[in-house]
Amino acid sequence: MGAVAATFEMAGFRALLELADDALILGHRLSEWCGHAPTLEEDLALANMGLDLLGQARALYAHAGEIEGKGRGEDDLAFLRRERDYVNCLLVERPNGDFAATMARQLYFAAFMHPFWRAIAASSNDATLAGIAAKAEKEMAYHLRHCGEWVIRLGDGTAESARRMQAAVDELHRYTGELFEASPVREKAVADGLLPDPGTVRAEWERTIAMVFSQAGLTAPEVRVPQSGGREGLHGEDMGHLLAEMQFMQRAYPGLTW
Amino acid sequence: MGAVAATFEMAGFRALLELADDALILGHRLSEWCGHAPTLEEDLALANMGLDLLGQARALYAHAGEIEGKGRGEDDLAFLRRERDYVNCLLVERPNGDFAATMARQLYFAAFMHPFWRAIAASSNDATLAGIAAKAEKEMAYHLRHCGEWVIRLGDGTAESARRMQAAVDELHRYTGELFEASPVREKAVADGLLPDPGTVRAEWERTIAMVFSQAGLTAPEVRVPQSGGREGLHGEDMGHLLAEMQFMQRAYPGLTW
Amino acid sequence: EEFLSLFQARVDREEKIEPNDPMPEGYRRTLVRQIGQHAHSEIVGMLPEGNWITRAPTLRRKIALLAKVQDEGGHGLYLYSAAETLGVSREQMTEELLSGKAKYSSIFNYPTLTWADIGAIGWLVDGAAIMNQIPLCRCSYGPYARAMIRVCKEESFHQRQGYEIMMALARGSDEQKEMAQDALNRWWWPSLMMFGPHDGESAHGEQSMAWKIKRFSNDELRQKFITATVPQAEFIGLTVPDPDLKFNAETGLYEHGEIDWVEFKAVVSGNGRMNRDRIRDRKQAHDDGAWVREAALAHAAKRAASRTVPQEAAE
Amino acid sequence: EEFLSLFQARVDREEKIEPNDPMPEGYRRTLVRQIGQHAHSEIVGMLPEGNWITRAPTLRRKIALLAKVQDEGGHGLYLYSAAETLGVSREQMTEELLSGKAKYSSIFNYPTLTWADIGAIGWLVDGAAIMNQIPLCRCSYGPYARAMIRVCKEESFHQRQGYEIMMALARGSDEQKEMAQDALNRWWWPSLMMFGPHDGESAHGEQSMAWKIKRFSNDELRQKFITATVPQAEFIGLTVPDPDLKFNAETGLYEHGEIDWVEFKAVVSGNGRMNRDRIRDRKQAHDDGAWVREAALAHAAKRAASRTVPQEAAE
Repeated sequence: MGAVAATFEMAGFRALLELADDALILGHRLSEWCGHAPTLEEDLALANMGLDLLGQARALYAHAGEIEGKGRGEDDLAFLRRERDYVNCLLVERPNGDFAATMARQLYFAAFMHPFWRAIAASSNDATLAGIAAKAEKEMAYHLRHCGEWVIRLGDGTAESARRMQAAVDELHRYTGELFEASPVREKAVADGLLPDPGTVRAEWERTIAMVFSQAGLTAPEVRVPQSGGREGLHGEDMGHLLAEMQFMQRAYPGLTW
Repeated sequence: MGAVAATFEMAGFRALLELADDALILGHRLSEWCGHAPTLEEDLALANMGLDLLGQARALYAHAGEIEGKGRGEDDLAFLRRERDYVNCLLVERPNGDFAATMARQLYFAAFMHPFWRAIAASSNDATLAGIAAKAEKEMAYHLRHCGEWVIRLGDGTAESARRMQAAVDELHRYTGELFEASPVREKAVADGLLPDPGTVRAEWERTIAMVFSQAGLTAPEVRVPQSGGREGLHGEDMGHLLAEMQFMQRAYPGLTW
Repeated sequence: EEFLSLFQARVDREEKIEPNDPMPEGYRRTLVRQIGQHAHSEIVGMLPEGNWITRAPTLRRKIALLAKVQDEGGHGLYLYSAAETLGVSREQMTEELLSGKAKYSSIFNYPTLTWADIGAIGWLVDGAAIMNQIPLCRCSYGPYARAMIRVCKEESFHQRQGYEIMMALARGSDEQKEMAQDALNRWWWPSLMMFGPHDGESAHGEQSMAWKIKRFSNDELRQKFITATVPQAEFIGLTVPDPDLKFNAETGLYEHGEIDWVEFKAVVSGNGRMNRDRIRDRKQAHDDGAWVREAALAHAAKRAASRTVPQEAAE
Repeated sequence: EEFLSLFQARVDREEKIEPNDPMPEGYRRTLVRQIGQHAHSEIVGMLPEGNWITRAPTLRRKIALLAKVQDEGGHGLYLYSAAETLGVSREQMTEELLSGKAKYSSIFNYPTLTWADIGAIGWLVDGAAIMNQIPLCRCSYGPYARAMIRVCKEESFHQRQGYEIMMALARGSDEQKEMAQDALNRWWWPSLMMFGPHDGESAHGEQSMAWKIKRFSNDELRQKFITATVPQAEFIGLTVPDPDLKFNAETGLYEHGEIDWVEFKAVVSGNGRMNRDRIRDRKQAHDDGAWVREAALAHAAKRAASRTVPQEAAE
């Protein structure tokens, strides 16, 4: 919500926040499945993916706080911003829905983040970010494989699972375009060599999705109006409720150590 | 959570809080239905009942704050206590469930509060409370009629509605005993003439429930271990999530005017 | 032909057309569409505001918001009843809403992101609706006009409450003032879009004017709204997010910047931020409630059947 | 008879009994019940802690809690696998849990009311579980003993983390310290109940000892737990909620107050605060996931079928 000029100066910080918020919100969403998954093995897999993302978020917030240089630590950034200042994409805040929707959301995200982290590791002039990226790339490779297999299993399973899987795709595909958009802040970060243009991994993402959908018998819907706004803090209505839960303890007991 | 001796001195204040917390939490639960009821008419009826309860809560908190004499206003009491300090009964915090569960919960509560408010209006030595009670009694008469009719309609409707209605009763009946328990605090308040012993309206409650159940074809389950603890701030796990939502704005923006 | 002129003559004489009066099919169809859309808007409109009831920051605001949403439901009821007088059933209208066939005011496809959005909705959205609805109190169709009279009474109160919320925020902390300004920034243009396309591009305008379903053009109403609202914003120290907004002393009207008709079209065609969520929520309520409605019917049938049995046996 | 003595001799020699070894039906049945109960406890135990993941107060605590719950799920997997070596299937065990036929540790029928409960569970509940589980690492049945060795490694870590949470609270603000003390007050007695009835009243005790399924009596383990835990409470300035707790210098043991066996019976018989909610949550997860499991089976069947077709045609 701050002036554009100020955030432009803080482009590196803001770009790191985009990555961190994506990881935090999606990790939080996955953690909501705990104890409620279709099988015990999936409870573990979902928790595993959630832990990967929360770990990435933690490292990114810590680094972002250093870059910002105003003394804000990982928890200040994760828990104490206003909703309009979270800059995650809309895809990651979508509610879990059923298992098909969760797998679709994760597939879409992992199919992007896997090559994007690889590109960051290869080209970022920020050694810390490159280090985070190298680890995250491996983690996202697992997410991609795990969720791609599930999307295929569900798309080419029973009539009901196919219906649910296609419904999930019909609902979520409209949120994928935002992954490749470069906000003005991100464009500046690209120019500064912090990370590459997300558009450069779009072709690979499309190939991955097409390959999985083909095996799954799924059709990507035509999206006439891609949904976006997350990078400007313009979220949907689910985000406020998510943050009310997530931030509650820090708000109710300000400034304490846990 | 404070020492028992301190609360004993504050018996009147604490007894008012019990009434206010019941009304607030149940009103909040009803408000969650807004826009999601089975018919438009029920959206209005549920909102109506929610408004009655929230209005009662507001009057009770305001009065309780005066009695306490520490400068706490209605919003301080409603929004800024810790979960362990809310003294509502367990029944009102139960999740809405389906429409049958919501009607059962409301029937159980109204069948108690209607005669209880009447008794308070007739006998309380606190003129403000007696005034609140006179209005609330009329409101609860409507809740009782409305929900009693629905319980009958659903109990004696289709096989599915009867199944759901009986399931709701099987789930919730165990929480009704607590309505008639007099906590030590309430016993003192009774002795002080603030309100009558809730046990005195039990016979009427049982007659009302029996009459409705008979027309509805429902069977009250045998409850070997009545559930209680709400009056000591020992709630279930839903309460914390309810309060996180409800208190969020006051916690996130402390001390402001809205 | 003669029928049409007789009908038009009645309308011109400001006579109210009532349900059993003969009317052109086009008149009936236009009203069914418009009243239905209006009813659907009230119902769907319960959702963005309903989104904040559980997080309302004070008891007073919580009660006021719940009451407002309840009023909107009540408006929906009046309007569905008015539409039913024209031969369409509630079930049919509900089906058209849930299938996407019937429209509702696109303003409700925007998300309520902060508490200030609740103030902005009351102030701007109810404000714009009032501009549309006051003339409708003199609509030629009796049931619609009478429904509008009842609606307008309550809606003025809502609009004042919304403005009062904004005022409290604008006079509050820096953060609260920022929150209010941010909400105004996001709700201003969509509120202007509530008046529909510019007059030249409005499909239904002329015939509706002739039949006195519509009394003022889109742009006229939009201008009234801006004229009323800009001073209200200035009074509480908020800035309307339109750098091209300029009061023209000669015309006494405000010139304003270009509305983003691309966004308008996107939202109207189902691609706004919340379109799918709104319909999904309404569909879920409808589906989840099916067993309840079926039970009510079954119970009523049982009662009716038992009343035909001799009284002794029934007891 | 000879078979029973031969079997007992193996057990007495501390030989491990493996899945295909001959074993008395009573031995098999006891282990199926106990290992199943243990597995169910891990699974149901994910719920009270899972209740706080979305509200964990820091990133570090959020990650640690999610990892702990994941570990518990993993423990459940090891244990279900161990039980399956005895001829019972996961589906059968799941059905018995959801129908209420099989039990799980009653401690998980208590609600987690505050963040401090998460600390208390790690410190006290995992602490008590460790007391039970360390001897089980030397259980006569091989698969169970090996599962316990893996479980114990992770559980010690969890227990230390729980204690660390309590320490941070006890050294925090007055409110945090009150929160920790309140959690201790509520979890202490239920943790003591985890060791089961007093030795004289324990139904399965003697035979299980003979078969080296059980190494120590209930009261022995309970005493070990108290001895280890009371100093930990004192170290962080918290008070064990037992006015009759007294260290007996002669015996080296703690005397403690009477356990409320009425409460214990109520909770064990399904009438604790959260019993119904726990089973309802597990049942919901199971039912909601049915279509997923069916799809996985259907897909696997399709793949198996396509592999029997000549490779050319399959490509």
